[in-house]
Parts: sequence; C-alpha cells; structure tokens
Amino acid sequence: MKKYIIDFCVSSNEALGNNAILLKLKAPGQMPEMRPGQFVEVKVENEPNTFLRRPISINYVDRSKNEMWLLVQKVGNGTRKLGELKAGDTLNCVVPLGNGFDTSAVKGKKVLLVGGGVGVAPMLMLGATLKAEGTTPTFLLGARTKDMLLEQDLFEKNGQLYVTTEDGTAGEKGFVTNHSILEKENFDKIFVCGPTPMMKAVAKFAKSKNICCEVSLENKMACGLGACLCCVTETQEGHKCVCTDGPVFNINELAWQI
Amino acid sequence: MKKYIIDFCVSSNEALGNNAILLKLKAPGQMPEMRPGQFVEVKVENEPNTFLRRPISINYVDRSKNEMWLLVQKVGNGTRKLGELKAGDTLNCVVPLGNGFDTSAVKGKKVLLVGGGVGVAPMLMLGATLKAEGTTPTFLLGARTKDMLLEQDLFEKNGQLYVTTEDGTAGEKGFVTNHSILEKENFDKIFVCGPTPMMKAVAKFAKSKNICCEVSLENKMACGLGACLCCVTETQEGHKCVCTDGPVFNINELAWQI
Amino acid sequence: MADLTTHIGNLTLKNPVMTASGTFGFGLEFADFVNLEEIGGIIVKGTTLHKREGNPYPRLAETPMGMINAVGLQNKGVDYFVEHTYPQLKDINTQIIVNVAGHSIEDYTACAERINALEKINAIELNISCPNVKEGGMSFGTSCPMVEKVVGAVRKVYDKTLIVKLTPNVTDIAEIAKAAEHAGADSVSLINTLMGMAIDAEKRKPLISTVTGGLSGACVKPVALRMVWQVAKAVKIPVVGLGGIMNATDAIEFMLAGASAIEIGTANFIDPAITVKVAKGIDEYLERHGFKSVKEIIGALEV
Amino acid sequence: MADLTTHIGNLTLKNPVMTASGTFGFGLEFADFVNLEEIGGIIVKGTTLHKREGNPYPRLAETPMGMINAVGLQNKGVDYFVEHTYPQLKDINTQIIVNVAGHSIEDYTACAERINALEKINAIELNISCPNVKEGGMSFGTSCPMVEKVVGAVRKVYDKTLIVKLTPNVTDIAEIAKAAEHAGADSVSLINTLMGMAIDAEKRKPLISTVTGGLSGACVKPVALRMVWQVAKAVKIPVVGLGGIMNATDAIEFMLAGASAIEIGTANFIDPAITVKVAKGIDEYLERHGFKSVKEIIGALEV
Ligand SMILES: Cc1cc2nc3c(=O)[nH]c(=O)nc-3n(C[C@H](O)[C@H](O)[C@H](O)COP(=O)(O)OP(=O)(O)OC[C@H]3O[C@@H](n4cnc5c(N)ncnc54)[C@H](O)[C@@H]3O)c2cc1C
Ligand SMILES: Cc1cc2nc3c(=O)[nH]c(=O)nc-3n(C[C@H](O)[C@H](O)[C@H](O)COP(=O)(O)OP(=O)(O)OC[C@H]3O[C@@H](n4cnc5c(N)ncnc54)[C@H](O)[C@@H]3O)c2cc1C
Ligand SMILES: Cc1cc2nc3c(=O)[nH]c(=O)nc-3n(C[C@H](O)[C@H](O)[C@H](O)COP(=O)(O)O)c2cc1C
Ligand SMILES: Cc1cc2nc3c(=O)[nH]c(=O)nc-3n(C[C@H](O)[C@H](O)[C@H](O)COP(=O)(O)O)c2cc1C
Ligand code: FES
Ligand code: FES
Repeated sequence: MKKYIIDFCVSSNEALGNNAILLKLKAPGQMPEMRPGQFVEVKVENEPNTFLRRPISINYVDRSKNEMWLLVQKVGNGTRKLGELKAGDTLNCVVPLGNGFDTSAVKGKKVLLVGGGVGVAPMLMLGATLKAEGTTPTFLLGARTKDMLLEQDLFEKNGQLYVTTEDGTAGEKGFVTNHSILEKENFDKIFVCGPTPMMKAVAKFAKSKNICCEVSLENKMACGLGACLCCVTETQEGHKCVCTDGPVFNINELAWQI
Repeated sequence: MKKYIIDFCVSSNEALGNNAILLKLKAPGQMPEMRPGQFVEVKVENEPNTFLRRPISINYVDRSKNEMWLLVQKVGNGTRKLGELKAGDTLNCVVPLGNGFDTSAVKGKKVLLVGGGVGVAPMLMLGATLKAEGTTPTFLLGARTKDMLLEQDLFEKNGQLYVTTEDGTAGEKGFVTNHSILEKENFDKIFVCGPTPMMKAVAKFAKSKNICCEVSLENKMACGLGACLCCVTETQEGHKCVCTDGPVFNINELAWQI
Repeated sequence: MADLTTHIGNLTLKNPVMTASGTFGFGLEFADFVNLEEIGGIIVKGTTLHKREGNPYPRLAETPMGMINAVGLQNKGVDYFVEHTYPQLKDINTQIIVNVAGHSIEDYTACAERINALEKINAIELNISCPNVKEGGMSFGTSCPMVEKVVGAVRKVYDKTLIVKLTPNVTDIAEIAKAAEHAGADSVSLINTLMGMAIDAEKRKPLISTVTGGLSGACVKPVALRMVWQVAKAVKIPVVGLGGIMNATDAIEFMLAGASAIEIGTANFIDPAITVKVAKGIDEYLERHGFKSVKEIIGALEV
Repeated sequence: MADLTTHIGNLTLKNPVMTASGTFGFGLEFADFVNLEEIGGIIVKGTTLHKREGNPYPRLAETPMGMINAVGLQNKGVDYFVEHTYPQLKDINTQIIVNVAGHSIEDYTACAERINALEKINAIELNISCPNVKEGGMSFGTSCPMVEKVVGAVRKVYDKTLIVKLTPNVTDIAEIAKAAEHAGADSVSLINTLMGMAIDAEKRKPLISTVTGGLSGACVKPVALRMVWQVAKAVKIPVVGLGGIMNATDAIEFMLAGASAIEIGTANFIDPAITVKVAKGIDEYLERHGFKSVKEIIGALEV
C-alpha cells in the first residue's frame, strides 16, 4: 500500500477516560487506503523531549468525513503533547504503516476481537471493517476499572460487546481470559491487541483450543519503515520487524513461550 | 538588588511593527525592585531549538497594575516563540539582572536618550524614571523606516521626542547621529541602546564633545548571573561580564576604538 | 540552479546528499516519499560476510535530541545482497554504495571482494567501528595500526572508490584519518555513532539490551562538525561529513567545515523525505549567496 | 527523609549534589535563588596559578539541547582566590571544592599547594583537560603517562581529598581513570566538556572565537552516563558523575551507573535553583522506592 507523509488537520480532540484522548484528523486531500491493524507515525511538535515520531494505531477511518481517528493514551511527553492539540492544529503523520490484520478467510466465521486498555484502538476499525464485509464480530474488552473502558458505544454498534474489569465495576470481574464467553462460544479466529501479558494469556488459550490467533505488538520504533531494524521481535525465522512484518503476527510465527 | 525566579502571567501580547511584540506580564506576588537598564532572562517553553534562557531588557514597569513589560523583536526561534504567548500563559523570568543606567547625577541636567531599533526598549523605563525623578529627558529614536519605530506615543508622554528614519518616512532622514538636535542643544549626558554601529557612532560624537555617555551592550549570554563568563566584553581593565558589570557601560570603560 | 555535482575520489555524485548506512534501508523503503534518483548517493545497510541476527530487543532508546541504537549489524549477508538485493537496486540512476562491516580482516576482504564484482556499485564504505574479535574486541577504528591493516587489506582486493567510515570514539580523529589515507583510502566519512548509554531510573535497568549503544541524531552534530573540521585539515583525500544533520543548514555547515559530501542518518526517521529537501536547500543557499557550484563552499569557513 | 550522606574519599557530603566548576561561579552568584548550605558541595570556578584573561568574545554558541563554551579558564589567579574569595566562602556550611587548572605540572602543583593551606577547603578537583603547553599542547588528560605524571605530582603536595576530573575526548576513559587512581587520586569526576564546534552558515564563520570549544548540557548525557558506567566498573575509588544532568531523574541515572555523587553544570543557567530541586528529587525517589540511604542506589543498575 502506498505510504504518504500528510499534514492532517485536527477536527476535534476529545478527552476520554483512562487518561486517553480521541483525535479526529481530517485529511487535506484524498484519504489514503488503509487496513485495520495498520498504524501511523506521528510527529509531535513543540516538545523538546520528543525527538522521534510516535507510532499510533489507526482507530477508525470515517470516509464520509474524510477523517482518520487516533485513540491515544497519555503516558509520556509525546502523548501528553498530543493531548494539547486543538481543532485547527496540524498533525504530521506517515501513513499507513505495517501489515494489518488478516481478514481474508473469516467470512461467515465466528470472530473474536479482544482489546485491553488502549489496545482497543485498532479493534474498532477491524470490527467495523469486518461488519462491512459481512462478518459481525464479537468484542471482548478488558480494563482495570469501568472508567478505563474506551469507546464502548462505538464497539456496540459493530457487534456483540463483552467486557471484563479487574475490579468488577463493569462486565465480568477478572481478566479477559476469565470471561465466560470464551467457554460458551466456539470462535474460529481471535484478534488481540493490548498489554503483552494479556496477549500472551489469550494466545495461550487460543493455542490450547487450536484457534487461529493474531496479536498486534507494540515494540519501540524509530523509523516505522523497516529501515532501522530497531523494532524487531523474535520469531520462528529469527528477528522480524514489527513495523513492516507486523505489527500483527500470527501467534505461531512468534517465539513466545506459551 | 535581590534576584528572583518568577512565573509571570501574560496579561497581553500585542503585535507591533518591525516584527516586534509588547508583552505585558503580571507578577503573581510583589513585583521586585528594578532599575532602568536592567534585564530579565526568560525561559522559552515548548521550543526544541531554544536550550538557554534569552536576555530581554525591562521595557517598563507599571506598578499600578503590577506589570512588567518586555518589548521583543522576533529574530529567531526563541523570540518567535515568545510571539506566540497568549494572555494567561506563564513566562518564567530571572529578574532583575545587570547594573542598569547611572541616573545618580542628572537631576536638572539636559539628558538625551538614544534608541535604535528594538534598543528603544530600556529607554522607555529610563525616560519614565527620569521624569518621575524630575528630569524630563529628550528622546532620539532611530529606525530604518517609519513602521519600525516602536512605542512613539509612550515616549512622547515622558519627554520631547525626535526621530530619524533612514528613508525619511518619519522625522529627519538619516541616522540618529545626523539629527539636528545634536547640534542645536547641549546635552550633559547621553544614554544609548541599539545596534553596535549606532552606539559607536553616538559614543564617538559624545566623546568628541566631552559628554558623559553610557551604552547598553547585548552580548550573548548563558547564565546572566556572572557565573559562566561567556558574555565578556573587552574593557580598559580586561574582560568584564556584560551581564553583571553591564549591560550598561560608560564609554570610557570600554576598549572601543572610537 | 547551481551545479551540485561533487566528487569522492573517482566517484561522481549528482549532488552532495547521501544516506547514512543503517538509516535508509536499501533505499526502496523510502521510494514512496522521495524519488531515489534525486539523491546523490544511497549508502545501504551494513553488510557482513555472513548473515547476522543482530542484538536482542530492545535496541532503541530516545535521548535529548537523539537516539541510541544497538541493532548490531543485523543483515542477511553479502551473498543474499548480491543475489536478491543488488538486482533490485542496480537500475536506480544514482550511486549505490555498500557499507561493509566485519569482525576480522578476512571478513572485510571477503565481503569487499564480492562487492567489487558488482558492475553498478562504484564504491564501498568500510565501517571500521566494529570490534576486532580476534584482537580483544577493541574496535578496528580506534588504533592507527589496526586501521592501516584493515584498510590496506581491503585496498588490495577492492579497486573502485574506497570510503573508510571513522568512529568518533577516539582521542585523535585526525591521526586515525591519516592512517586510513596512508593505507589507501580514497575518502573518509565521519562520524559513526558516539558510544552512549541510557537508563530507566524507575526500573533501574538499562534501556537497551546491550547496555551501551550508538548515539546519533541532532545532539551529536557539534562533535561531528568538529571532527570533520579537524580531519579535513589533516588529510588530502575528500571527506564525507555526517552526524546529526537534520536540515540543509546543517549540511552546509559540514561542507563549510570541509566535507565534499554529506550523509543523512537519523533525520530520515523523522522526515522520510528529508534527503531531497536538503539537496534543494543546498541549491537555494548557493543561489542566494551567488555560488555557481557547490564545490565553492567546501572548506570555505573563514577563520 | 532518606539518608542522603555520601562520601568521596575522606570527604563527607551532606547530599550527593555538587555544582560543576565554571557553571556556578563561586556559589555566591546563586545565593538569591538557593540556600547554598542545602547543596552537597560547591565546586568553584577553575583556578590557575596566575590570573588569566581567557579567550576573546564570542565564547558561546547554542547547540541542540546543549551549548559550546570557550571561556578559556578566565580567572583572577590563586592568590586572589586565597586573599579575596576564600574569606567570603569559608563560613558557608557545605563543602567548598576548588577546581585547579594549569598548563604545566608546576602550575598545577604550585596552585594545589596554595589551596592545601586553606583550612576550610577539604578537596580539590584537578582539571586535566587543559592543554600541556610544554609537551605540544595535547591535553594532559588524554594520555595515561601524562595523567600519572600530573596526578602523581599534585598528590605529593596535596594531602586532602584529590578528585581528578577527566576529559571525555579519549578512546578509553577507563584506562585514563585507572591511571589517575594508580597515581593516587582519591576520586575521579567525569565528564568535562566534549570538544565541539558550531558554525554560522550564513556568515560562513565559526560561532566562537576559538573555532572549537567545550560542549555541555543535556545533549552530552548519554556519553557521560556511558563513561561513568565504564569507569565505575574499572576503578575502586569513588566516581563523581556529571554531564547533562538537568533533573533528579538524570542524577539518579548517574548514581545507578556507579557515581557516588554528581555535579550539575549547564542546568544552573536554565534554572538557577536546580541544585536543591535535584537534591529533593533524589530524596523523593529514595522514599518512593523504599531506600533508606542514597548509598543503596550507587551502582545499583541491574544488567
Ligand atoms: C504499532 C504501535 C501502535 C500503537 N498504537 C497506539 C495507540 O493506538 N494508542 C496509544 O495510546 N498508544 C499506542 N502505541 C504506544 C505509543 O506509541 C506509546 O505510548 C508512545 O510512543 C509513548 O510516547 P510518549 O512520548 O508519550 O512516552 P515516552 O515519554 O516516550 O515514554 C513513556 C512510557 O511509554 C513507553 N513507550 C515509549 N515508546 C513506546 C512505544 N513505541 N511503544 C510502547 N511503549 C512505549 C515508555 O517505555 C515509557 O514507559 C502504539 C505503539 C506501537 C508500536
Ligand atoms: C542585555 C540584553 C538585553 C536585550 N534586550 C532585548 C530586548 O529588550 N528586546 C529584544 O527583542 N531583544 C533583546 N536582546 C536580544 C535578545 O536577547 C536576542 O534577540 C534573543 O536572544 C534572540 O533569541 P532567538 O532565539 O530569537 O534567536 P536565535 O535563534 O538564538 O538567533 C537569531 C539571531 O539572533 C542573534 N542572537 C541570539 N542571541 C542573542 C543575544 N543574546 N544577543 C543578541 N543577539 C542574539 C543570533 O546571532 C542570530 O543572528 C537583548 C540582549 C541582551 C544581551
Ligand atoms: C539505527 C541505526 C543503524 C545504523 N547502522 C549502521 C550500519 O550498519 N553501518 C554504519 O556504518 N553505520 C550505521 N549507523 C550509523 C549511521 O550511519 C551514522 O553514522 C550515525 O547515525 C550518525 O549520523 P546521524 O546522526 O545523521 O544519524 C546506524 C545508525 C542508526 C541510527
Ligand atoms: C561555561 C562553562 C565553563 C566551564 N568551566 C570549567 C572550568 O573552569 N573547569 C572545569 O573543570 N570544567 C569547566 N566546565 C565544565 C563543566 O564543569 C562540566 O564538566 C561540563 O559542563 C559538563 O557538565 P554539564 O553538561 O552538566 O554542564 C565549564 C562548563 C561551562 C558550560
Ligand atoms: S521501526 Fe525501524 S525497522 Fe521497524
Ligand atoms: S552570561 Fe554568564 S557571566 Fe554573563
């Protein structure tokens, strides 16, 4: 897919729970093609402590408004600065990057999309894409507590939504891997994005049940283009770049001890 | 004079001609004592290319409003960033720095204040102070063209104002040293701030007429406190710090070839 | 438009902007953003005789205006390059230069020999920052006798333009450059990364797997510029300058200090289209100052 | 509050925060902003045997997250210090340390001897980055034999705590540190400035009068941290870490890498009250992580 360097215009910047923001960005021209699971590298301006770009998943693309959405959790200098963006500001992005999820063979199958924390971000675009392609997905989102669940209303529009919270303030209490839906239903494919321990737990479950499972990794990146080789993960075939061979990997490709 | 590190609150930021801005800054508590000719070191935030503080003259102190004014010309990254400050923003300043002009022996004397370009900045506070002390000064301001003359209305309130412009669009055409007032009147003391060639020309004139003359230098500074020894100028007694022994020097102290 | 042509030994570059090894892949990764043929030269990823997996993750830490990397020369080996990568590159109308690395003199010479046979590759850049495994692990580039040995050995087997890339982690860079010149280098390029380190204070752990790594980016520019200046005064061969070049002004500073060409590294990560912008910016500078050729500014610093 | 006391040889510091020579004047310049007695140690301006005028203006250039200076050891000489400055400092209740510089071994020893006689000065910091005028102008600190000579000579005449301040412009900082240790240093401090350069591209002129100068500030931190780590592993004497420390986290990183105390330099220009903030920040870190004494984090990096 052809990549671009684009100065997006901020349409809105909405504060959500869990120290997160939802950035809606208007493309100045034609919005590039992008796939669910791909990401952008954003340039943070006016921030002396942020030298490199920051990788952020594509949360959603609203082609009717020519808008791309980013769901960002404020964890450090760069993401905090993104939180200060105002409507009308410019955000420079390299887009689209990475491989994206493999949705080629899921038509009519039972598909589970698992998101943890801000890892829900790519799941919205994935769910909406699947639904548009005729495969209504099931979502399972996990968070520490109720206020940390993000974009629930939007997920509900695209499929059945289940949630877990560690403190039981919403949905079932516990981790996503404890949710009863995993026992009740038989899924053909699971897509996961979230903290590594969560992804490993889901991967372990999937492996034990022989379910095809894809995870989206978040290694540290410099270029996002497969040029610097900084973002590698250990795979069955040696080091692979998370930015180009990933961020999405089938769990069988990875060298995870699960 | 005791020095402070103060977070001033921007009351207003007005764009003037000549790419300059007038910043009015409210002190959060008691406004420190300061003398005309002293300066502050401002910390420019959110600017990756500005590592050190920037020295800026105190333009005026409005004690009735608890405000300090800075007149800043946008010449580079730091000053341009100051141009973006909005009412309510914070500006951290180390204040007051330097020696200031010597106004001790001018009572009832004829005093000329010469300013060139943004070098007019300290002259406003100096003029207002002299007037308050009962010595109405004469101002002679020079600029390339009419639009580059700054704060004329404010100077007029504090004394007789003469101007020169290089293109003749306001006042007499030429440099300040060509102005007829220098021949018409006999001044007892001249204070100057502006580009070095202008200061040297005025200093030469003063020396030839045996008039006491003080100039305010603008060397590059790191600390502003006499600690780093980066800002030195050559004097009759060797290197002296412009930030503490200056910025104001009697021309007889300097090693200028005039 | 001014004449941007510059020369590195027998090598003619259409403009002085090259890409620094390890920061631009094989060029193809950036083809969506820039017309590769508008770049003066593309120095590809460090290539070794045998395939290398590189260091474990994490390999990257951000630092004030810079970054530390510990990639560790991950690459598929020279044979893979010759068979699979070279065919993709050979018809790009610019200079393609291979950065050659190794851990013994035999590694270097065997690798250089293979590249020598490639018709469209007119130069190699010898990366002598690698540890000399046989002689105690000290970097080849940190002692004059070792530099002479490795450069001399490669010179014997490589007959096109030989650029030797120097490490800045030395007491006297001019002496090292002279050793490379003496051993037959056609040019020296500098600087490679400064050795640095970054720590996660909260976790009390190093931020990269190898504890120390290579510092690059804007923060190293003052050191790089100083070394280019020292080396350009010390040697007669052309100097290629790099280290922290983020824009055209930086590039011009290196040329004023004595560089005949420059390389852009880390800046490619921040703006993937920076190379051609720098080439255009140099042209604009030359026009504005009334220079007809970029050669007029090489070493033109007035001191 | 945790125990912040730390030791440099026989010298006890109430907290590990000192000021880097040349960046804090004689301390008095900062008395309006900080209580000097809350600082662990004040290392005053570089002092030489004879008065020095220093280099011509301009002496300063800003660089990405750093600055280059070329002050050139301007100072009034040791006699002036002893007669006029020392009396103003001697009753400040913290450690006052004199940074001693010179251009020959005799300069160093004569200066150190004078300071040795001052009751309230319990340590000197020997700045060996200065060029050795008698032996060709190479910096004393760049060769082990020269380091041994100058440190050994000063050791003979100075019987209180002798800290030797190392220059980072060397191939192997650990070897240099070992030479200083071997010659009798009680401690080494590092880093002094990296040699750098800055150019005004429009004017095609160097930005400072001496063309090259000393780079300091945030940009040098990764290099400084790496060197402190290498030296702390190589020597048994305590190490004082500095170079680009801008906040408490930076200071903690140096201590984790092995520094028993730290110095704050350029950061004083940006926040004249930074020293006491860093001391407080270290205390907060220790409390948060459940350490009772700052000594627990010295060299506590887990690798
Ligand atoms: C492919 C990919 C997609 C991502 N998608 C999103 C997303 O949609 N929304 C979102 O909020 N975040 C996402 N991230 C994580 C995001 O990139 C980091 O949170 C961000 O880079 C932190 O920058 P900072 O300057 O705020 O933090 P820093 O000040 O740099 O660091 C603060 C903390 O964040 C950690 N961190 C820094 N960089 C990264 C990184 N590249 N990856 C993971 N952790 C990091 C640091 O270790 C540190 O603990 C994604 C990361 C990747 C690789
Ligand atoms: C005591 C003193 C009082 C001053 N008062 C005022 C004032 O009232 N109003 C005002 O607008 N300016 C004043 N200046 C000048 C002001 O400090 C500089 O214009 C400013 O530092 C430039 O910062 P920058 O980041 O915008 O420019 P940079 O990007 O740093 O540089 C842009 C240009 O400005 C020049 N410059 C940079 N720093 C200085 C400096 N310290 N002094 C002079 N030139 C410099 C550079 O050489 C370059 O040509 C004063 C300077 C001093 C020393
Ligand atoms: C991620 C990364 C990988 C690198 N790989 C190589 C390499 O393989 N061979 C080499 O000679 N230099 C390598 N370098 C060094 C660069 O080519 C360059 O010398 C250095 O980064 C300084 O330039 P810069 O500041 O413009 O990046 C690498 C640098 C980075 C950042
Ligand atoms: C303006 C200036 C003057 C300095 N003068 C001296 C000096 O006289 N003696 C010395 O040993 N180091 C001197 N240094 C070096 C500092 O003490 C310190 O080693 C260096 O700046 C690195 O620390 P920093 O990055 O925290 O500033 C000076 C540094 C600066 C910036
Ligand atoms: S981030 Fe550079 S290769 Fe992946
Ligand atoms: S600016 Fe530091 S001494 Fe004047």
